Amino acid sequence: MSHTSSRAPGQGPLSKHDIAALIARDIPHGSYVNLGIGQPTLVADHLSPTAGVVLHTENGMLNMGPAAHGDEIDPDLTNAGKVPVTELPGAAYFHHADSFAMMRGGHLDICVLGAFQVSARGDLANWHTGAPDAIPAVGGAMDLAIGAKQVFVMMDLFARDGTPKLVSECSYPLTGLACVNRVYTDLAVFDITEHGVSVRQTFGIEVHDLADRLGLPLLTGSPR
Amino acid sequence: MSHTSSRAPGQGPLSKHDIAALIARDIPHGSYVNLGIGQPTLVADHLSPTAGVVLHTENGMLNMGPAAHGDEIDPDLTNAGKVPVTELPGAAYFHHADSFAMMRGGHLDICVLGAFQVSARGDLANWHTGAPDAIPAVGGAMDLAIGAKQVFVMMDLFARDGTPKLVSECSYPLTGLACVNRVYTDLAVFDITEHGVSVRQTFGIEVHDLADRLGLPLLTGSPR
Amino acid sequence: MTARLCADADDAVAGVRDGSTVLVGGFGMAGMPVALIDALIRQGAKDLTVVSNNAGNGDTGLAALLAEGRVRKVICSFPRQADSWVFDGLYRAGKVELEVVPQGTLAERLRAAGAGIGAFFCPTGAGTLLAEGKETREINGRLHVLEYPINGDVALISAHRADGMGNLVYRKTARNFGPVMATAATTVVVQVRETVETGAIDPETVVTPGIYVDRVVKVADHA
Amino acid sequence: MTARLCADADDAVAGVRDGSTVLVGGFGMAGMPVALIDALIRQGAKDLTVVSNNAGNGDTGLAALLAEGRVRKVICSFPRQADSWVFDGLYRAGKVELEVVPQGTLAERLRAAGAGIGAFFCPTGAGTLLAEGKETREINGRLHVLEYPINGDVALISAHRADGMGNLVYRKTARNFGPVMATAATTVVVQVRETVETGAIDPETVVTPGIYVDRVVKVADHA
Repeated sequence: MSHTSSRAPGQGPLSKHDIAALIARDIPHGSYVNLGIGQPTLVADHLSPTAGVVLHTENGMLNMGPAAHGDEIDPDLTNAGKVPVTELPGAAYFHHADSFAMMRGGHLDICVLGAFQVSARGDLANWHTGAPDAIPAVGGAMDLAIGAKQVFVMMDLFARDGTPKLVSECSYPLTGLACVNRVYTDLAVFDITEHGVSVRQTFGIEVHDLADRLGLPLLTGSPR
Repeated sequence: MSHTSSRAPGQGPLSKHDIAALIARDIPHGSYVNLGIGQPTLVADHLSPTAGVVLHTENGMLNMGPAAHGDEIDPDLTNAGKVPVTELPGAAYFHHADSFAMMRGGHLDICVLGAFQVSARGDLANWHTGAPDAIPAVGGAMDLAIGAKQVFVMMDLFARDGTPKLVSECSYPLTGLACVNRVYTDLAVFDITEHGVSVRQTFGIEVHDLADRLGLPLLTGSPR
Repeated sequence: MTARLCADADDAVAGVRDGSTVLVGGFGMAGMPVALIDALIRQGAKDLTVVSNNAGNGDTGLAALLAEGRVRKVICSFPRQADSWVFDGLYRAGKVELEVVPQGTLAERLRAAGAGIGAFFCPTGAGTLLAEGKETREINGRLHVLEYPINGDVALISAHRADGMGNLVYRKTARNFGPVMATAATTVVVQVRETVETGAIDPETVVTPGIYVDRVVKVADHA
Repeated sequence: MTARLCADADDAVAGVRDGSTVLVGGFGMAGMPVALIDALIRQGAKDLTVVSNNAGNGDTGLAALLAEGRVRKVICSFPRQADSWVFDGLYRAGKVELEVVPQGTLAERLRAAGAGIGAFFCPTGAGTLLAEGKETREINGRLHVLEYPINGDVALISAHRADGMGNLVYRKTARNFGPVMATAATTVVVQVRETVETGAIDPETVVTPGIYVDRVVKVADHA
């Protein structure tokens, strides 16, 4: 598939929900998927029940349903973000070692994660700012980063201070090495390939402008 | 406890059922026990239902009941010797990796095994004669040898050709190193201690005769 | 030895020694053994190493144990949370040690302890800060970190139901760390919502066989 | 990807390639995927490595596959049995390779393959013939052997019941190697006695979640 601009340049960046919808459309029918915690969980809202996508939550469940409301709320049933959720037909429960064995063993098709930074090689930084007074807390981030057949990152392309989050080398402490396959952002979607960063789609920005702002060489054309 | 002779010298060796009964009496109430395959499974016949002993079979079950007969026979329910067995109330089934994790992790109180040879250090040889044309087959022997909190051996003290099976060094290939705690035989019961082989009981033979026939120094008095 | 049914939570946690490593189940509040932690606070053991996914929330449970200065070290995957102020304060004051372990590696190290595995090569965290100082090896072209078991002296876990043998079943995602922690400690203490006669749990559905369980106590469900 | 319900056992084993490593469940006849092995014999793949607890009994099943000269190597814990004459003959004639693995280590190496563990230090077999040539290390005063995962290209297993997602439950000790082998192969093929609607298996009792299962076929029970 060659590079496409889904929106005309100038139409502006995607919202978080637009990005989530885009990711949802790219998940093949019948995939087993983990959406981590935080922003990537928005993807669930855009998955049609007919897509046959099965959600894994690392605290021990397959076929997790939507967030629980009202009487559905059961303190024994939460997602990895500790939010009450529901159970779909065909669900299965298992303990933590089995759940992470499932992940580490490469049985999930896709994992979607947030990120502080992704490098051109696919290194991921999403657990620690490296600030000297920060209390380190990794949770399942490192397991998710190395576990799925494909790791998708969902993030804004630039930090609030304007610095790129897709970089030649991560400056934040790493979560995993060369583990990211695709990066979905407000301005473009990138594949991390063995030849470098390839642009799949842009949203309101031309590729040469993107390359300038990122300070990275960008491939276009056929991703692997 | 000091050395005792349960029968008067000359009363002769114990039968296999006598040995099995002796082992059964020495298993503390509420113990979790694996009886391996073959001769040690006779111990089950001498365990009173009120002894609260829970039998483990390494093919994935706790609280195994007696052999199945007639209509009780279920091809899905066998012991490690592939003999149809029954299920007692409070049973649990689990897969092979969990079953051997239970064993290797030291959760069983006692395992009773047969042996070709046991050394004075507690090395066990029970899986391979070392014959050049033998087809090696280990099954669960090595796992059982190193897994339980206490490993009991049940065997005749002398082979058919009259050679001792309790030896200074095993000549057969080993199953496990320094893993045997106690040896029940037709002529005596021995503890393997850090100081050497200690006689707990004899049956129809004096300790000095036993030491002569074995060609091993034997401790008497208080085992560890 | 078969499991003992305890009179109350205090009876269930009796005898925990100073300096013990205590495994505490739960992921958030799901599966958290609240009654046992409260009893441990009353029991008084100190200089503890606590192994749990988190490091306490609000001012109760693990946070209260921490606040009493009873915990020397925390081994967990995710100490920092919106309401982990007790831990945060002690950590910044240098009053508690912290070992951060990736969540799956934490679960697998507990499993290794229960399964008699001496150590294992794990790809998680290879090349990161959390692998610093650890032995690494490339296996099949992939970098791995050598990880060691975490054994507990005591495990405090919460299950849904126990029978007279100590066989346990859990409920939904409250299962989480309970089954692995039950295999990894010398003394395993379980709070349950209900106890049933031996034989009342289908043997096909037992999650933690009674062999792993030492003490069971039935407590009212605060959920 | 979610599991596919196959028309028959031949459909279920279609595409097995020459040179494949095939994991075969069962302990004795309990859990033996008889219909799938028979289909594999018809399917014709050769130069196979078979991983199973035993090496065939009598003249049917694995023994028949061996007798047809389709197996290059057997990895198992217990090849020698009263009725293993087919294997015995081929082995003595030098026509089949044999790797003997302690039964628990066999199960754990399969689990490691499924769990993404690169290798593990295991006390079983340390100091014995079966550890010769393997890396060893003393950990906490105990000798351990470094063991590597066993990955399958295909797993053939037998379960009791499957739902539409491929979730499986087993029956009694026929569970044995099925759940670990299901995690350890690229393509997992399961014969079941009955299939039920998705939702008909209690999620608390699922033993093998559908994520591990690729193909399901319902076969008549020969038992």
